[in-house]
Amino acid sequence: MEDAKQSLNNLFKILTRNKAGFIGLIIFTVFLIIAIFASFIAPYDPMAMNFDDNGAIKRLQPPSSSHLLGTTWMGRDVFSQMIMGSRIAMVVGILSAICVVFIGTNIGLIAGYYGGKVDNVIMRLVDIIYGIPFLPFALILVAVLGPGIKNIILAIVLITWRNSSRVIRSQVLTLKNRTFIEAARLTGASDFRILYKHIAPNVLPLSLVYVALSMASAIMTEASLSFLGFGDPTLSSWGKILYSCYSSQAMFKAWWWMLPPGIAITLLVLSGFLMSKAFEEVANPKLRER
Amino acid sequence: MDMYNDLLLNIENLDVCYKISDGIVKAVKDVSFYLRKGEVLGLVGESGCGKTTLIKAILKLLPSNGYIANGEIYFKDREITKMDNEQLRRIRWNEISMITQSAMNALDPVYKVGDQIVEAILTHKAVSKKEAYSRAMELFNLVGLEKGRLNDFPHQFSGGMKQRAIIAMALALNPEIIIADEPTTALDVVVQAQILERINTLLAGYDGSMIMVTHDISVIAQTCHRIVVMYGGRVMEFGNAIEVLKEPNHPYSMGLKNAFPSITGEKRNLISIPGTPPNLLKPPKGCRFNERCPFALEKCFHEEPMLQGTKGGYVACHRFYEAEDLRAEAGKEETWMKIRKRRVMV
Amino acid sequence: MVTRFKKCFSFLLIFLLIFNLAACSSTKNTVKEENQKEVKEEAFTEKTKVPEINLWITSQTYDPVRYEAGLMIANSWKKLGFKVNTTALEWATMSSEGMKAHKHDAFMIQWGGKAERIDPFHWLYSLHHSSEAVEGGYNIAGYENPEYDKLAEEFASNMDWEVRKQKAYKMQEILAQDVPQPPLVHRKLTMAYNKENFENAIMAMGEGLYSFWNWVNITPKVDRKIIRFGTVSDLKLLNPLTTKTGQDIYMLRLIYDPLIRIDRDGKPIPWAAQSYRTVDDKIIEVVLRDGMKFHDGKAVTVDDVKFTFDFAREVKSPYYLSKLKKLDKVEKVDDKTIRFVLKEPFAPFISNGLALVGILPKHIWEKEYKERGAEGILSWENLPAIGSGPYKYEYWRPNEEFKLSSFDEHFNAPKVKGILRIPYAQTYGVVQGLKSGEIDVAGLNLLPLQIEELKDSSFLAFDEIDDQGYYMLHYNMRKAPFNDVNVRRALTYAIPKDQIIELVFGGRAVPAYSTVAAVNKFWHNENVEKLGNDIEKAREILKEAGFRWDKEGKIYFPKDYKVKGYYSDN
Amino acid sequence: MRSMKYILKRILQMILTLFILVTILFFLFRVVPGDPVSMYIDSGLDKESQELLLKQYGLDKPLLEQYIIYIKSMLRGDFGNSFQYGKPAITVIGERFWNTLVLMITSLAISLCIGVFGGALLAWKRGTKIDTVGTILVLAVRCAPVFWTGMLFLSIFAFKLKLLPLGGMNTPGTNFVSLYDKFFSADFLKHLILPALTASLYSAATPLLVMRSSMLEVVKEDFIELVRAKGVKEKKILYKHAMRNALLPVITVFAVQAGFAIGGSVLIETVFRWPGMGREIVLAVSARDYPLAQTAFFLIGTMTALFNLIADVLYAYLDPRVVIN
Repeated sequence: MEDAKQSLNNLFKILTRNKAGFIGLIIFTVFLIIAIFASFIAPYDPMAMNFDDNGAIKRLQPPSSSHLLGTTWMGRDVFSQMIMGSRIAMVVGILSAICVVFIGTNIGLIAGYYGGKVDNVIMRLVDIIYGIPFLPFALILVAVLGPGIKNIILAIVLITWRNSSRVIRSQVLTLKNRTFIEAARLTGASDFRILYKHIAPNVLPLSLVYVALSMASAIMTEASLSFLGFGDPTLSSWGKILYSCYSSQAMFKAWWWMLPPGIAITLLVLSGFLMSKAFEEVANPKLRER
Repeated sequence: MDMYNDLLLNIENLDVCYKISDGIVKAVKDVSFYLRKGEVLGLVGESGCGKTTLIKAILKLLPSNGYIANGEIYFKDREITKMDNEQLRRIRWNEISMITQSAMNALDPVYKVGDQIVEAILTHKAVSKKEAYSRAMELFNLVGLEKGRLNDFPHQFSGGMKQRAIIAMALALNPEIIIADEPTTALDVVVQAQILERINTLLAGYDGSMIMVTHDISVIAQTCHRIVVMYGGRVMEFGNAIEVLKEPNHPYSMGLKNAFPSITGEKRNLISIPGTPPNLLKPPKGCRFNERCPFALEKCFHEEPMLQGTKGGYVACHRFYEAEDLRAEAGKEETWMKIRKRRVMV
Repeated sequence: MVTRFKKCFSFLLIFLLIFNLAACSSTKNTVKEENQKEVKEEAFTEKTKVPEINLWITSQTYDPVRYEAGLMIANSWKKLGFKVNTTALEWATMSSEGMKAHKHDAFMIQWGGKAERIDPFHWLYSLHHSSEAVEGGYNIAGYENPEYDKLAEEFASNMDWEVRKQKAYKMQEILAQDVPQPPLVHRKLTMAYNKENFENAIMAMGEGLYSFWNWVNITPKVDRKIIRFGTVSDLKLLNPLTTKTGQDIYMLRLIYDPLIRIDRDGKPIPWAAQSYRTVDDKIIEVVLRDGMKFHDGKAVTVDDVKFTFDFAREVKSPYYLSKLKKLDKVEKVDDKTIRFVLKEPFAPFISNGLALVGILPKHIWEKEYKERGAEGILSWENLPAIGSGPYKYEYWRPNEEFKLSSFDEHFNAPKVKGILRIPYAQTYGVVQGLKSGEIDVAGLNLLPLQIEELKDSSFLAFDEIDDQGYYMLHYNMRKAPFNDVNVRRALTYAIPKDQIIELVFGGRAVPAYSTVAAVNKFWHNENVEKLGNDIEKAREILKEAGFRWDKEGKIYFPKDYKVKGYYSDN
Repeated sequence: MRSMKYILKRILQMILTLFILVTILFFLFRVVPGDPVSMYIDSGLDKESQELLLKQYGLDKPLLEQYIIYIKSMLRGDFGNSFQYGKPAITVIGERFWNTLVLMITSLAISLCIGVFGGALLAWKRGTKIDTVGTILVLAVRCAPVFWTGMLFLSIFAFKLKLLPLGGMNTPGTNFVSLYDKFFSADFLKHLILPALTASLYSAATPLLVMRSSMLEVVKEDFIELVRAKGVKEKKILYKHAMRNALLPVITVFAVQAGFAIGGSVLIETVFRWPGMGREIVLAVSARDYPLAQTAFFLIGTMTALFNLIADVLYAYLDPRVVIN
């Protein structure tokens, strides 16, 4: 527990000390807060159609004081959709990042530590998964599993664990012959203990790089799938807002409908990127000067 | 300085600084010396004393955070520090070439060695590629490499071979000055000897001047006419090589001499100088050698010593006038042990 | 500072995850379940609870109309106390699970109003006869009403149109009361063409400018006599034996002539036939038109006609077979005359069989059949497609252009010199093409936003016609509560048709009450019960039938509940 | 000889990967809910015809038998007939394949240029405003969803300024004599600009950032100092030595990026209505046209694998230190 606290503490030191990382953390935190309080911030139900005093639907209204980011073709409040969309982005981003890295790190640890046949089999598997075109495959997986946020996360996780596992593995390979590991082995520590007590903490910064990167890529993937029409139809994710805008032929008319989701996705993905850069400098100190 | 017609390189009061995140490092401070035509000048000092910075400053090859803060460098009558890039570029290699410190990484790994020599030639001479290539072959012959190896890539060369290739390259344009920056440090002992021998033989047939940077005083003895002893970014002593080695006037020179086997062959214990070079970010007050000097006086900790003329050059020591006595003292191991004790006490 | 930040952060993180998971997954509310225990004494038991309704909607991507309308319907039903779950499915999934396997509770599809459906056999018989209520059959709702079945059979087999019309009227009345699967709305088809370049465009029932009659009537006003026709997607295949999509069929019927064509009012008229007559209930005799030629110059003979019908059945062409189910055999009477013998009397055979089967040139298909075999002939590209229709195939560059030119030797040669069909792949491309004059006709039902976009282009003419196809909400009568006519009626009454039209269609639609569209004047029965737009009436129906609501307004079955399947049971 | 052996080994590995991919796909597609027939019920396929069609598609046989048939015919180069188009899937895809390839190659070439030269420039101007602004800009483009960037470009350049077409591959109604004619006409190039630009901006970012840091590493190397001491002109040092050496890690990254870009072409092709393979995959999956989707997938997988192979070989070629074994 102490260890975990310590490492979490370190995590914040890393992020707050590095300029890029700090900016990333700020953006992320802002979105996080928005996501948490989304239902309090959003002035309207994102799926509710809005009507004016005469009972006519408010179609494609430009931003105004009552609709900060205007309305959609179906008279829905873009601002509220954006706010609620942040929640979906966060859930997709955080959950898939944690899953991806959890799986990737463990597989990398096992492959790197045990070596031999285990390693060979796992790495061939990774090679094969690397040969799979990501987006089309995710698309098919979602088609198989059915549209829905859980399935999108599952599809992302099933494919992207490959990235972290390969890097973690090579890190483990260099670590496992270090003297402190040898020493631990001589004292009779079990494999499990060596792996998780001695090696794992050393690959943690590298794992964090992938947490941040996976978060970014998961958010991007969700948006892309939604845009291709394979998103969760019942949720107003940012990707889906863009799709609605695109498919309702309003993209040239309603900038207030098209710009915000794109900007939000860009910022959130950027924050993941920046945080990953900060972690990368810890994982690979050679980079620090740049 | 005009009075010396044969003066090739003259450095006056040179300061070189590095800007780093913690402040400004004065890596070279107030350095002056000169190099005559046909002369070999030895530049000695411990690692980190500013030798490499100094010679990089001569060709203005300092890294982007380094700059010449003060002083002049005259090459013949031209002021190098005031030259623009194009003028500098013409001087580089054509008139002043270099044998770099680590031959291991000094060759571009993606080009053939021969092509890299040809590149040097073609950069400065309007000759055909073929002519340049035959010159390269000639040079390889000269440094004792098979000419067929011109077509090899650097990674196919051993360390010694790379160093030879660089020597060949340095000679390619018959420059007036060759700067050899510790040409042997990265090599194993046997190869070191070979390379040094090679350099010596080459020098016999070469009428230009040379600056030999080394921390190995024995190398100086074999090859150099003059010597510059540097410590902590400053020149401690400058003078005729034989004289300085025989009768050093600066306690640091004495210490250096102790640290290497005698050149005259007499048997004695090797004594090293205790302590480490000063932090140049915050250089000590007074003489930079004061902390490690067994003869340091109160004065040495406050006042920077003036340059004082010696037979063939100058020395920067407050106790220069006592040099003869100090030399005798410096030969004893206890003398140096004293500072170790002193340092411990502090 | 850092630690505090960290603590806040981890708190936020955990909070968010819990919060969002709760928000994202539709977990049951435990509080409500407790409440239900309280009212148990009043016999609001789990057993008498009306099962939750799973309403399948398409994703917004596939069809925003069905998506939005679905949500509105669900909302309205919830007000009646039903528990409604809206699940969005991909069309492929919905069609196989719903349309084919009939595993749905309720879902909506849009039935196309093709010309062959002007004879309401499809609407009245296929969609509602009990024989179709099996897997893969059209009777998606599982409507099995013996009284109705009898009417439907008479409607199908009687060759007298007036008798058929009477039956059709009665059937529409029954359906409107029983509401196994209520029609919701008809779109107002709005299509545009360049009126400065072309005139005499015809918007025909069900198909708009896609109509065959448009292509043979539209007349150029300028020198450029080739009409450029912009559409959203490219053709898929031109083999008439294997074609499945409407777009292909629209083009194929310009190339291939059937014996009969359906005119703009839905009446079959002789086309490649000189004349036809019903010899008796099971025999139709057709006299072939004189002097017809295929595009390669060979004459169209009775042998070609006989070959077409025999061959299509021999190689088991899915498309042709579905039209020729009732055909027993084809007999050549003489060089001009041919007889179609049916297995049983089947009135729509003329309009839905003879009218849809294009005559294939025997000399070409026989040869190809020999080379390729039954399986090979079905995957044959059939290029160039040679028929005897008013247009002949010129070239087809997939995803770029498809060109037909007029066949001047045809007895009803078109007024234009040719059709250039340009697939744009996306609707805004078509709209922009129309606006810039790049195309003359848009094969696209224009949406309000698009009409607005085009309204300043004075060279465009907009034609409008109500669609005879409609959006239909398919209940599943195999499942409770849809097996109860009162529930179906109430649910149907609760559908806010007018609001859907206003909000989802921007006013460009009309409500549908009868299974046969109002625009189909001959067959449409005006006097059916009009269900919809009345949630109070819906509540009343349920109340009368004994349905109960608990404190929270959730609906329960009546005490001593007996299912009433049909309106006549009431 | 050794290098031949290596390449051969890599190709074998590639084939194995593809085989497994094909197998996974085959079974995945068969467990997808929905079948290719029921979608046409509305347009007039009654239940008998549905069964007939399923039989004609071979979907009535047991799964394993279908698989064996599929693999067997694939080995003969027969990928089966597309359900939607009725003709061989490979023919249908072939038409789209070239369109995708042209777009891909163009944008990858542009992105490589932007990546390499941009990265070199930023590294060379390290610490200056150009570096800061450039890096931020690149990161922003990298992080923006590519389809959104495409939408932005469309609204600005095509809709507002009317400089470029709204999408598609050529102006409808234009005639081309040959493939060459088609791909080198001014009309085609005009249609190519926006999609290629969007794709290349997106895929340039990663190589650019790698190039930048790789350059920063390289310029610190001793050999650069020696080259400078040789009096070689700065520009030449930059191009001939620094960039040439910094290029090596970029190649590896670029191969990965290329694989990603091929997959990502789905998005570009959707936004710009580019009649390519990526869009066909989406349509084929939606229409449950298994043979077509499988074939397209197979081709995309092959292209990805090929890019990796090419990158490895190229790397070996560019870096004499790599001994292939």
